[in-house]
Amino acid sequence: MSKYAVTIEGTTFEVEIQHLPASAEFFSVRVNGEELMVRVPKGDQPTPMHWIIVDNKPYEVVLDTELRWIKAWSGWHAAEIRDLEAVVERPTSGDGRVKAPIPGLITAVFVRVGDEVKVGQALLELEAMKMENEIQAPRAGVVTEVRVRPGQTVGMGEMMVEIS
Amino acid sequence: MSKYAVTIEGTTFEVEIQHLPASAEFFSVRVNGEELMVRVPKGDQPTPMHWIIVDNKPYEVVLDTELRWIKAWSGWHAAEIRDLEAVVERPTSGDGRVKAPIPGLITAVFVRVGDEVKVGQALLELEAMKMENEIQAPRAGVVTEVRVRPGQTVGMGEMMVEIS
Amino acid sequence: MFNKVLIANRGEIAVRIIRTLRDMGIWTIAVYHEEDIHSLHVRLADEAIALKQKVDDPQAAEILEIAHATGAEAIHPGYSFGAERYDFARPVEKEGFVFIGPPSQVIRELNRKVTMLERAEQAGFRTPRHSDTAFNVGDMEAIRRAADELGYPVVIKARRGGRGRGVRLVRRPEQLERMVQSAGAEAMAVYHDSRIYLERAIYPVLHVDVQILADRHGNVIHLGERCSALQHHNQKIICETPAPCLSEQQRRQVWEMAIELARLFGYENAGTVEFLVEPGGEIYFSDFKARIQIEHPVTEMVTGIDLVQEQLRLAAGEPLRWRQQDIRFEGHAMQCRINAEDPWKNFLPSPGSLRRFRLPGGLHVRVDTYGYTGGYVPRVYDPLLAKVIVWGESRDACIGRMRRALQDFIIQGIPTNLPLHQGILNHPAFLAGRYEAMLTQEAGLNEPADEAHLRDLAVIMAVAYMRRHQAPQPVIPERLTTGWHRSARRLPQ
Amino acid sequence: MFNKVLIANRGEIAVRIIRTLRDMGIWTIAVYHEEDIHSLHVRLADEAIALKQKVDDPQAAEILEIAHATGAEAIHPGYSFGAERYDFARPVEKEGFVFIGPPSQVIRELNRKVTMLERAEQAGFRTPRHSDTAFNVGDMEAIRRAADELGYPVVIKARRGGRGRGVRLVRRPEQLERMVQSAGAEAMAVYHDSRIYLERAIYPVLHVDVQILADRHGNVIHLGERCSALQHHNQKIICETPAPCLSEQQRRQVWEMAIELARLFGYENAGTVEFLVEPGGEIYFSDFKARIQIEHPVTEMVTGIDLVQEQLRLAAGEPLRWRQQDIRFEGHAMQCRINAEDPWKNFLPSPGSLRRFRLPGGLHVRVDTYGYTGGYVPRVYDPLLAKVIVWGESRDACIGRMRRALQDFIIQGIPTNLPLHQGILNHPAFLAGRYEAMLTQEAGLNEPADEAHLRDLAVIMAVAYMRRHQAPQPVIPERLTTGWHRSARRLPQ
Repeated sequence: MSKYAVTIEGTTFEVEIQHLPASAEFFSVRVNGEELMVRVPKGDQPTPMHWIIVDNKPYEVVLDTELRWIKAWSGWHAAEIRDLEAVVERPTSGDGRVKAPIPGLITAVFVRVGDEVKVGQALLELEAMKMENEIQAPRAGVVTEVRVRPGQTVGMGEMMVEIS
Repeated sequence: MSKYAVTIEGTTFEVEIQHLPASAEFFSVRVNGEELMVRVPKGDQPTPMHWIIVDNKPYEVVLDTELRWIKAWSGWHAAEIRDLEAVVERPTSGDGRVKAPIPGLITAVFVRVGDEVKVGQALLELEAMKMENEIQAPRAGVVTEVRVRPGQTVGMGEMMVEIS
Repeated sequence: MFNKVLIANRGEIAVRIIRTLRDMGIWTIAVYHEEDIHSLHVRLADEAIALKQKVDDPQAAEILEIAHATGAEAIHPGYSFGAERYDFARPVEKEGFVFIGPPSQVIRELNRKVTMLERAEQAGFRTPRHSDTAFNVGDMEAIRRAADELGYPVVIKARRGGRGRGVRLVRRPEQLERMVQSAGAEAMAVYHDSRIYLERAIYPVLHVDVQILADRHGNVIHLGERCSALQHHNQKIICETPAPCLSEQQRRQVWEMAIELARLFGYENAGTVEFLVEPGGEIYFSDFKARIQIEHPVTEMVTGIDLVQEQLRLAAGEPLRWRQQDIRFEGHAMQCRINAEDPWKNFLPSPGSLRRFRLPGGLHVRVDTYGYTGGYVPRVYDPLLAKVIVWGESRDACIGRMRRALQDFIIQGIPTNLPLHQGILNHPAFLAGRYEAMLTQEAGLNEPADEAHLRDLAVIMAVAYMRRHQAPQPVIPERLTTGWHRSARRLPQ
Repeated sequence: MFNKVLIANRGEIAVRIIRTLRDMGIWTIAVYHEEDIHSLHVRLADEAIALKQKVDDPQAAEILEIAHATGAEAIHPGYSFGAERYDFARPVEKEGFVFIGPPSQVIRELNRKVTMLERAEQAGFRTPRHSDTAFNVGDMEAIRRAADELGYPVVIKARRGGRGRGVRLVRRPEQLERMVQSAGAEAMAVYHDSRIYLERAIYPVLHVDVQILADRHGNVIHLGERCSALQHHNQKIICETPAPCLSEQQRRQVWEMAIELARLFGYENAGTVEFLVEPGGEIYFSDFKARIQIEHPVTEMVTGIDLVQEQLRLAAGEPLRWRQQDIRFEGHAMQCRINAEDPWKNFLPSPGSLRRFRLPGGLHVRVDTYGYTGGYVPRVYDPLLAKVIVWGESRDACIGRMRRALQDFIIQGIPTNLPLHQGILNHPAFLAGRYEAMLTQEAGLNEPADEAHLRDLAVIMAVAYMRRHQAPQPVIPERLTTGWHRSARRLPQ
């Protein structure tokens, strides 16, 4: 049996999952005191899976590879998941390095070393796929490094700005 | 270099294939004295491949797993292929065993042991997927064995009749 | 309108109905047998309930239990023969659910084929000559007598009719017994009723169906005709509207006859009136189907009307939303039935995995299917996998678009009857709209190909062969490793 | 009609044009840059030629070389800004090929935006107040003076215009210089011309486009208007016809103005006349596009006319096949642009492999895309991946169907802006057709979900998490192996 806490759209659910002995497709799940039958139909299901039947409701889902979000018919929903049986709990890395999410051309830089920034504040503009893309601060803090300048091209994953 | 004889719609072509050193995607092909450039674009191409560019013409093809036929935009075409460089040439098996191509119910048997049959002659009727399907003789010969009778169900690949 | 509707069917039928229901904001409840777990209808529904029985032939009891448990208000039986079963429709009504179709009493009357035809005759309609009664298949003496009376060729038909099942054309007396047994067995399997009747064969003959809509307030309209003369294994594989084989006068005649017949039988909801047309010009009423047909999308294409939506409105008691003069027919529409059948093996069914399944698209192209890349064609159901429906401003434009659509329909994993369609779409008799000429000739499966094209195909085969040898872990049958790998089978000519 | 046509474009544009050409039986020649080898247009064409240059910005020389080598008779430039390049159209004409579009002289005149607007003003059309001339981006003093004269907010526009590129809304004087540089850089990259002009901002404003068709014999008709007020990143992501934001009188007014403007500029072939409409009721002529637009399919849906086919006929010199009174507008159509953009990362482009790509289907649903399962979104082009176009007998029916279609569009491998559309389709202001109210509010990305639904989603996440651990060869980032795996990012509000 496995036990998780899942927070979705601000509501937290405790989910207990039990494999049914007969089959790898069926699970018995206990959530908020209710017993549900869950089926992950075999077939060409990759990890993460893309369809599942919960309590007779088929869900065609797209899951983020890092399980940060789930897309179902009702839209996209942010999720947080915690393994309640994990012995060691590590903190998130708290990485403040802002890397290029896509190769492109730096068209503007709005911050300098020493600037204090808020979450969501514009750091720079990156042109890629014919669009000006504003790159925002992933966390609040102080800019400790700016490695790019306007006119420079950056590769995928290249470090551009560091906030700490 | 590899060399093949391919017969398609009654016309036979001698095809010489040379791998270009630079890439596994490109081939130089000589056919009927003409030099053609062929490309098998990478990607999710399984074996047999499903798309190919011959002399700038893209072909979306579906190939029989046994390479008996090719489907292109012009329809389905039967093909025969012979490796001209193979040292040992084995004859075709000449298999006269008629196996069930699909599981189903035998609804009628039209031949008995000792009957002489022609190619395409009806041997029996097999009901499967809601249809009466006539199973025909794959070759001419004499029926040497009949293993099924009306009312019997057969599994996929089960031997039904032998002709020799 | 309803809030929750249960769809008691499977495959492309369930997919098509679910789509309209969801367009209307209605909660959809699908049912499925284990064989169908990978069918698209299970994935598209709001709720999907596993069944113990096979879905194409639903027993009312299990379906009703699910309808009660899920809170469904109405049940759509789909448009296979299950939609015409009195023993399904009646219990649905009795337990207080809305049956999306005509009242069960109407279904019962239309199911008694011999009686129904006689009622039409008495009202002055011409019908094909038929036996006075239905027979048990054991009663060969009576059957033989009836056949002799009608004269050969004769058609054996299942008493319960529908979908071309249990139908056999008998050309010579010595074929009769075998054909009767075979038809009876098929009718038993499909309808649980092996009784058959006989009809004088009209040959060659054109099949013309008229779509009608009728409300419970006495209004009846037609939505034009469909022509589906091209049959293969007794199924209509290509269908179009307007019918190229009818004169303008014949067209108006079948429209009017359909409306009169709907009134005669007190019909309600969407229905289909079937006619046989002799190339000479004689028109026979042959059947009245208490449902829409597999071919209904061509009518939707030229009228813009969603027939499933109208079925729901009519079943809910709403009056018809149009008078006859409001209906306009625009352009031309055509449908090809894509079956999981192997043209290289005498069109044997070919279930299996859909490794690649890329649909044609673009303007005026519609595909109804339960398949998708990674999906599966189950072994236990009929081989209809997909329907390609296209519209064009003229018949020629329609054929041009259909040709392109079929070329772009990529199905890998199983063989299908796609090449048969491609052959028909290049057949001169078909292009001329002379359906009757198609009946006596088999279409070739290939477009004419020039030498350069054949050369390219030969190159492709050679490259494919070479790549197999180079594959890191070749799974190559012995006969492929050298020499002539197998005598290529010629296509059926 | 032509036998061979070269399509000098890529992606969904090339796919859409190839489909119509093949419907008409015309041999299609596609071109592709290596980045696009896995695009559907390469696979659908009869012939596909590799290019050295990127395809969205074709140099005439290389294209003409290919046209000569392949024996093309005509060249379709597509309907991105490449269709409006005089330096492309002119050489095509000069070398004796038919350019599928207006004569290059007309393109040249329409490209000089300031002059074009002034000509319209002289003919009595109201236009947004704009600077008298275009500026080099270095000439900040003159630009600043012109902006002060017009008054803030002011819009910077590229002299060459088109596709919302090089456009910036400037609210305050201190933003001007940065915006001018940014707009100029973008215009340079896209049009090879960094010059800009200024326009007084009308805000809030509705964008209404009218589709026109004109032959070379002096006949001009319109095919109705399209309303695409919903913009995101300056691109029209949702578009519909008829425009819900116009009164009947305004609708007729823009129709008539479009025809007069087409006559004023001596326009030929299919074109688009763009208007700005103040919610108060004032209508401004803002641009004349020498091409059809990305949004043209909604017009095709309500008129039944294939615009690419008509472009070919008009370019071949045929007269218009309809008079204005023959055109009928049926029902309502809507288009959503599905972009490869990550809504979780401020809509950054998200190129990558399409691991699963299952299109919505059924009655009145059309998808134009270059994608397919196993396909690829390249890094170097714009993020438009697919267009979903649906028709309904009313606006409500249309929205219901679009909602269903977007729910059924399964794209796995890359994130897309699908959730943005789903949010808009549930936004009360959008449902009421009050576009102007949408401009000031951001749509939420989610439908309201009840507790039972959230519970199911939580269960799915838990099962997915557990299955990752059970996978035989888990490729799990360290942060996922235990505990809170990562603070979930909230969606942009």
